[in-house]
Amino acid sequence: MSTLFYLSSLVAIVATLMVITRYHPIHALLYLVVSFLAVAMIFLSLGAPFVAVLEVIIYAGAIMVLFIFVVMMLNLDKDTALQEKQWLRPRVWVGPALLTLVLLLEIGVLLVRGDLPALQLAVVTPRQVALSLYGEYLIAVELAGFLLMAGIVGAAHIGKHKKESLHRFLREETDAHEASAGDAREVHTGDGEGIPEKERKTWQL
Amino acid sequence: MILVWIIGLLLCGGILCWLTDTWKAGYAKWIALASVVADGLIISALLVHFVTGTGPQAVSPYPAPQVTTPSAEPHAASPHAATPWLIDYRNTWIPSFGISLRLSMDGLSLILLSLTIFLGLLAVLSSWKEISERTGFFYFNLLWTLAGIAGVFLATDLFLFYFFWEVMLVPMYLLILIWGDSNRRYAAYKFFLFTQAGGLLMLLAILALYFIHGRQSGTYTFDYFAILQSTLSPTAARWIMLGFLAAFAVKLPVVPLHNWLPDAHSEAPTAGSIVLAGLLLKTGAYGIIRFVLPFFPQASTAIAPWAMLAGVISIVYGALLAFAQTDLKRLIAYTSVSHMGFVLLGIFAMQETAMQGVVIQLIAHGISTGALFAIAGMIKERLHTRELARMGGLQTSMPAMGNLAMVFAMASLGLPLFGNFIAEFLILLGAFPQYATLVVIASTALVFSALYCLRMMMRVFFGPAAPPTITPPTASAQQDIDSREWIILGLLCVGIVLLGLYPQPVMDLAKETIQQLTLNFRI
Amino acid sequence: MAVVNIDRVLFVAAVLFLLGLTGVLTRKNILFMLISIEIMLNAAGLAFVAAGSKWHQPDGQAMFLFILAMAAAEVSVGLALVMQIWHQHKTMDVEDLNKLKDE
Amino acid sequence: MNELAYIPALPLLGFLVLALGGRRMSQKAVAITGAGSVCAAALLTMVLCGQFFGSGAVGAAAGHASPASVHYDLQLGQWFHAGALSISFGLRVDSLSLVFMFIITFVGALIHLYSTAFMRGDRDYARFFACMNLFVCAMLILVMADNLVLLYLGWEGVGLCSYLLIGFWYDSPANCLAANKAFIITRIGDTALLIGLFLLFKELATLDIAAILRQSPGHFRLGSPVITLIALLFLAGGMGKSAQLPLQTWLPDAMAGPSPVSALIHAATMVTAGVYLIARMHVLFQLSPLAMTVTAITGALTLLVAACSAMVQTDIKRILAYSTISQIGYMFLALGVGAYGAAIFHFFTHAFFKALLFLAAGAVIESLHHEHNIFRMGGLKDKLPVVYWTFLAGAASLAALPLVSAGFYSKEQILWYAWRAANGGTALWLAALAGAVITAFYSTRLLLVVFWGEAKTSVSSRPGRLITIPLIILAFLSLTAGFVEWPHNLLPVHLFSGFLQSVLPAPATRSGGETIGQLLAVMATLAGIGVGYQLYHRQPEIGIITRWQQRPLAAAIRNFLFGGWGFDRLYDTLFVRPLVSITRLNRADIFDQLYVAVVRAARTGHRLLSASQNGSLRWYAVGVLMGILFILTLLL
Repeated sequence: MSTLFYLSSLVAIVATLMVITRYHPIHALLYLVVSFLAVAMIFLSLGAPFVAVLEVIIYAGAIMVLFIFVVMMLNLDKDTALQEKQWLRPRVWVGPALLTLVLLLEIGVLLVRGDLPALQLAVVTPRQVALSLYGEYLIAVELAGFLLMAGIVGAAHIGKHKKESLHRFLREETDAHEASAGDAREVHTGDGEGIPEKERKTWQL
Repeated sequence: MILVWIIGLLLCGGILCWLTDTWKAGYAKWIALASVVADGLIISALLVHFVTGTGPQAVSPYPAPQVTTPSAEPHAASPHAATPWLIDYRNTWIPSFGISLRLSMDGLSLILLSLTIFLGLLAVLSSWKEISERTGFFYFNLLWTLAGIAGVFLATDLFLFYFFWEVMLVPMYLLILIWGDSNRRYAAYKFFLFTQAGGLLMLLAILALYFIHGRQSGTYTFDYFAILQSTLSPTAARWIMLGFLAAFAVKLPVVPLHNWLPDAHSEAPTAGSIVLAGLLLKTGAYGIIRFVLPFFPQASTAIAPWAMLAGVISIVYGALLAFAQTDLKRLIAYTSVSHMGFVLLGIFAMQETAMQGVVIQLIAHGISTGALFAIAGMIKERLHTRELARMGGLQTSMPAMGNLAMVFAMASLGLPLFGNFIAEFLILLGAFPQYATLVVIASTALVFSALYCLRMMMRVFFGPAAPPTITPPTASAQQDIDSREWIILGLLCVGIVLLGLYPQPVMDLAKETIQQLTLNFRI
Repeated sequence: MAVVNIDRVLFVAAVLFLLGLTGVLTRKNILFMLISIEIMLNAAGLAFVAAGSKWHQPDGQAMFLFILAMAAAEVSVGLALVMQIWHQHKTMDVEDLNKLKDE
Repeated sequence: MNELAYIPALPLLGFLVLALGGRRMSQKAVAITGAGSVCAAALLTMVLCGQFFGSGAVGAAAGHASPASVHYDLQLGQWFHAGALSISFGLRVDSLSLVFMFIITFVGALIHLYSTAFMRGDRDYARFFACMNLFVCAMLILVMADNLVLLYLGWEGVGLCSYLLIGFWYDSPANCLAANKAFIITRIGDTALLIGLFLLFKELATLDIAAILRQSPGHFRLGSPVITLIALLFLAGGMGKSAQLPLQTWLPDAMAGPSPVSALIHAATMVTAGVYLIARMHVLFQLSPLAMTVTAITGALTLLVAACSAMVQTDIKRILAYSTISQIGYMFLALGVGAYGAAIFHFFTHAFFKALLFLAAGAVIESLHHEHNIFRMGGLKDKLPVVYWTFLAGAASLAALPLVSAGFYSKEQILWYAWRAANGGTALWLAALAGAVITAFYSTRLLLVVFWGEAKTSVSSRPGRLITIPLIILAFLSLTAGFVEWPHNLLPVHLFSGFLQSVLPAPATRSGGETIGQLLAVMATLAGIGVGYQLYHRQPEIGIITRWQQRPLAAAIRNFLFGGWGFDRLYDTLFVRPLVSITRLNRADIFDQLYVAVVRAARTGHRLLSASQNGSLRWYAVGVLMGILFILTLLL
C-alpha cells in the first residue's frame, strides 16, 4: 500500500506542478484532473474509499466540467495562452516561489520535529461517515446545504448577462468622471432615470 | 423623585420633539420650550423653597450601616453632622454591579441646575429662527444635552455620573456636526475626541475606585457617599485623581488641553455655543469640586500649586489669544479659556472665599459668555459672517444691540456691578494670602481682558461701517434686535446685574457645601 | 499494517497546498487563480482525511465533505464572477480589477 | 440722613430712564431728565452742606480742631460676604467727601446745563446724557463709599463712563482708539489698586475705610516694606486715573470726546480721583515716607513734563489736557509733602477754572466749525466777548494771577508747602516754581493766540444763553473761590483748611520765608505772562518763534515736547508692538500644533498602511503568506 501512496503522491505533485505552469487553460485543467485522480488514489491508500470516490466524481468530474464550460464559454484560446506566457516571467514567479519554498521547509521541519507515529491503516467505511454526518454533524450538513443554495443563487444572479454595473459607492465616482468627460454614454444614475426599461429592471434586482 | 422629574421632562421632551417633527414641523420648538419652562418652574419652586429658608429637610445621604466603616480618615466628614444635601433620591438600577439610580442635590447642584435651565431656555429661544432644517432632531439633541448636564450636576452614583457625562457629550457632538458652520466636521470630531479621551480616563479612574473600594469594604458599589469613605494609598490616590482631573481639565478647559474649545464654540450653532460655554464647561469645574477634592484631599493639596499655575497660564494665555483673533466667536471662545482659568485658580486655592468666588464665576461666566455668543449669533444671522474685518459701525444700525453688547463686554472684563467682578475679586482675594505671585500674574488678566473686550467692541460696533463691497447692507443687516432677542438679552442682562449687586443668595446656597469642603483642607 | 508515516502524508498535503499557493501568487489570470485555490482546498482535504485515518474516525472524511461542498459553492460563484469580469472588463488580469482600492 | 442715598440715586435714576427709554424721548425730555437729575443732586448736596455746617462741624474754622470728625453714615444693605470678608453698600460722608461731592454735583450740574445746548442736534443725545448721568453717579459713589470695594466700583464705573464718552463719536476709529487707550491705561493702575486691596485685606482683614484708617497705625510699623508696597500700589492706582507719570499718555488723546466730557471728566472730577484716593488713605501714606517721597517726585516730574508739552501744543484742547496733567501734578506734589488740604484746595479751585476753560474752548471750537488749531483762530476778542472774558478769568486762574484769581491762592499754598513742609525741599519747590512760570507762559500764549490778533477763521455761530450762563458762573467762581483760604501772612481766613481739618491733618512745616516765597511765586507768574506777552503779542510778526523753529535742534526739542516727551512712542515699541506681534504670531494657537502633530502622525501611519492596500489581490496573498511565515518562524 505504501508504494501506492508514494507513487500517487508523486503523480499528484508533478501534475499539480504542471497545472500551475501551463499557459493554456485547457492544458492546466487536464493536468488538474490528473492531480485530483492521484489524490483520490492517496485517499484510497489511506483507507478512505468513500472520499476517494467523491473526489473523482465531484472534483474531477463536476467541478472540472464547470471550469471547462467557462473556458469554452469565454472562448479562451491561443491569445490567452500567449498572454499567459508574457505574464509568467521569472521576475514574477521567483519571489513567491522562494517564499513558499521557505514555508515548505518550515513545515517540513515542524513535521519532522513532531515525530509523529506511523499510520495504522484501517478502512473507515462510508457507513461510518454517513452516521457521523447525520449524527453529530447534522447542523453542519444543513449549513453546507445553505451554503450550496447560496452558491447557486449567487452564481445565478452574478452570472446574469448584463451591462456594466458598479457598486453605488463606485458609481458616484464614475458618474463624476463621465459627467466631466461629457460622455453621452448612458450612465446609471441614482434614481434609475434615464435608463432603458430593461436595464432598470436588472438594476432593481 | 422631583430630581428624576427634572431630568425626565427634558428627556421625554426631546423624544417628543423628534417624533412630532415628522408629523408636523412647527411643533418641535414649542414642545422644547414647554418642557424647559416646566423644568424652570420646578427649579424656581425649589429655589424659592430653599432660598427663603423653609430650610433644608434633614436628608442624610450617608449609606446604610453596612457601608459605614469606623473611619479614621481625616477627610471623611462625620455622617451625622449637618449635611449640605437638600434632596436625596435613590433607586436600584443594576444591583448586581452596585449601580444605583441615585440623584442628590445640594446648594451647589441647585445653583448650577438653575443656570442650566435658565441658559437652556435661552438656547431654545435663540435657535427659534436660526434652525430651519430637521428642527425636531435639533431640539431632541439640545434637550438631551441639557438633560445630560442636569444629570451630571445631580448624579451621586459614579456610574450614573459617567452615563450622564456621555449623554451630554454625544448630542452636543451631533449639534455641532449637523447644524454647525462651514468647518463643522473638523470641530465636531475635535470636540468629541478631546472630551472622549478625557472621559475614558475618568471611566478608568471610576473603575479603579470601584474595585479598590470593593476590595476594602467587600461591597462593590458605585455610590458616591460610600466611596467617599474609602481610604486610598497615596500613590493610588494620585493616579486616580489624575484620571478624574484629565476629564475635568479637558472640559474646563485648562490650557494645553483647550484646543477643542475655540473650534467647537465657533462652529456650533448659537444654541450650541451657549450651552457649550455656559454649561458644558461648568461640568468640569463641578466635577473637580464634587469629586476630585473630596475623594483625594491629600493628593489634590499636593497638586494644588501646579493646578493653580495651570489656571494662571490659562488666564493669561487665553486672554492673549482672544486679543489676536479675527473671528468673533473664536474671540469669545478664548475669553472662556481665560475665565475658566480663574475657576481653576479659585478651586485649588482651597479657601472659602475663593470657592465662593468660583461658584459666582461659574454662573457669571455662563451668563456673560452665553450672552456674547447669543449676540454673535444674532450678528451672524444678519451679516452672515463671523469675521471682525467684515463688521464695524453696527452701533449706528443696531444701537440697542450695541448697548447690550457693551454691557456684556463690560461684564466680561470684570467691571464691578456685574457678577464677574464679584467672582474674580473673591477668587483673587481668597487666593492672595497663600499664592501672592500667582494672583498678581492672574490680575494682569484684568488688563488683558480689557484689551480684548474693547477691541471686540471697537471692531464690531464702533468705527466706520464695513464697506458695502465686503458686507452688503441688506435690509436684514440693518435690523436692530426684535422682541424675542430683547427677551433673551434682557433676561441675561438682568441676571448678570442681579448677580453683581446681590450675589448673597447664591453664596448662601453654596455655603454649606463649600464649608464642608474647605473643612477638609483647614490646616 | 504500518503503511506510511502520518508526517509523509501531511508533507504531501503541504506540498500540494504550497503549489496551489504558488499558483495563486504567480498567476495573474483570475481563472488560474481559481484553479490554484481548488488545489489548495484539495490539499487541505487531504490533510483532514489523513488526520481522520490516523485516529480511525469518520470526522476527517466528514470535514472533507464540507470542504467539498464549500469548494463547489465557491467555484460556482467564482466562475460566475469570472464570466462577469470577462464581459465587463474584457480582461482576466486581476491587477486591473482594483477599483475598490482606497485612492 | 437718608437723603444721602438720593444724591447718587438721582443721577442713577436719570441714567436708567435715559438708557431704557431715551431713544423714544424727545430731546427736550432727555435734557430735562439728564440735566434735571444732576441739578437735583446738586441741590441736595447743598442742603447736605448746609446741614453739615449747621451741625457745627466747622467749629474748626476758628482754629479749634473738633474732637471727633463729623460724618454721616448710611448703610444701604449687605452687598456680599464670604469667609472673613464682608462688604456692604455703605455711604460715609465727611468733609473731604463733601468737597468732592460739591464739585461733582455743582460743576456737574453746570456742565450738564451747558451740554443741553452744546450737544443739541446730536444723533445720540440720549446716550450722551445717560453716560453723563451714570458718570456722576459713579463718581459720587467713589467719593461716598465707606469701603474700598464700593470705592473700586465707583472707580471702575467712572472709567467706564470715561471710555464711553471719549468714544462717544464712534464713527471715527481714532476716537475709539483714544477711548480704548484711556480705559486700558487706567486699567493698569486699577489692577495695581486691586492688588493693593488684596494686600491690605491680607494684613488687616477688613476693607472698611474707617477701620483701615483706625487700625493701620497700630498694625504697621512706620516705613515697613508691606505698608510701603500697599501705598505704592495705591499710588499706582492714582497715577493711572489721574494721568500721572508714567501713565499720563491717555489724557491728551482723551480729548477726542465732546468738550463737556473733557470739562467734567477729564478736568474737574474723574482725573482727580487719584488725589481723592490718596487723601482718603493718607494714613497709609503717612506710614511710609518712601511712598510719600515717590508721590511728591511723581507730582513734581509730571507737572514739569506736562507743562513743557503744553507749551508747544497747537490743539486748544490738548493744551488744556496737558495743563490738567500738570495741575494734577501739583496736587500730587502737595499730597507727597503731606499738604493734603492744599491738594484738595487746589482740586477745588482747579475744578472751576479748568472746567471753565474746557467749556469755553468747546464754545470756541463750536463757533469755528470744529476748528481745534489755535493758530487758525485769533481775533475772537470782539466776536465772542462773553467767551473771551470768561476765558480770561479761567486763564488768569490757571496762571495763578496774584490776589485776584482763585488759582493763585491754591497754587501759592502748594508752592509754600513744597518748600517748607517737613517732607518738602528746595528741589521740589524749584520744580513747582518752574512749573508755575511755564504755566503762566502757556496760559498767556493760549489766550493771546486764540482771542487776540487777527481773525483767521470766520465765526459761524454764537453761543446761546445756556452756554454762557454756566461760563459766567464758573468764571465768577474761578476768580473768587480762592478767598476762602488766605496765606497765613496776609489774612487769617482759613475756612477751607478748617473745614477739612477733621479729616486731613495739617503738615508739619518749618517756619519762615513765607513772604519771600510768595514774592518769588508772584514773580514767576508775572515772568511767565511777560514772556508770553512778549513772544505772542508784541512781536508775532517778527516771528521769533518761527525762526526758532527753523533751527534743527529747537525743532527737534519742540517735536519731542509736542509728542509728549515720546512716551507714546516708547510704550508703543516697548509694550504695544511686541504684544501685538506676539499675539499675531500666535493667533493660530501654538498648542494646536501639538495636536496637529498627533493628527499628522496618525495620518502618516494611515498612509503607510494604506499604501499596502494597493488593490492587488496577489499582493494581499503575499501578505497572508508573510504572516504565516512570520508566525511559523516564531513557532520554530
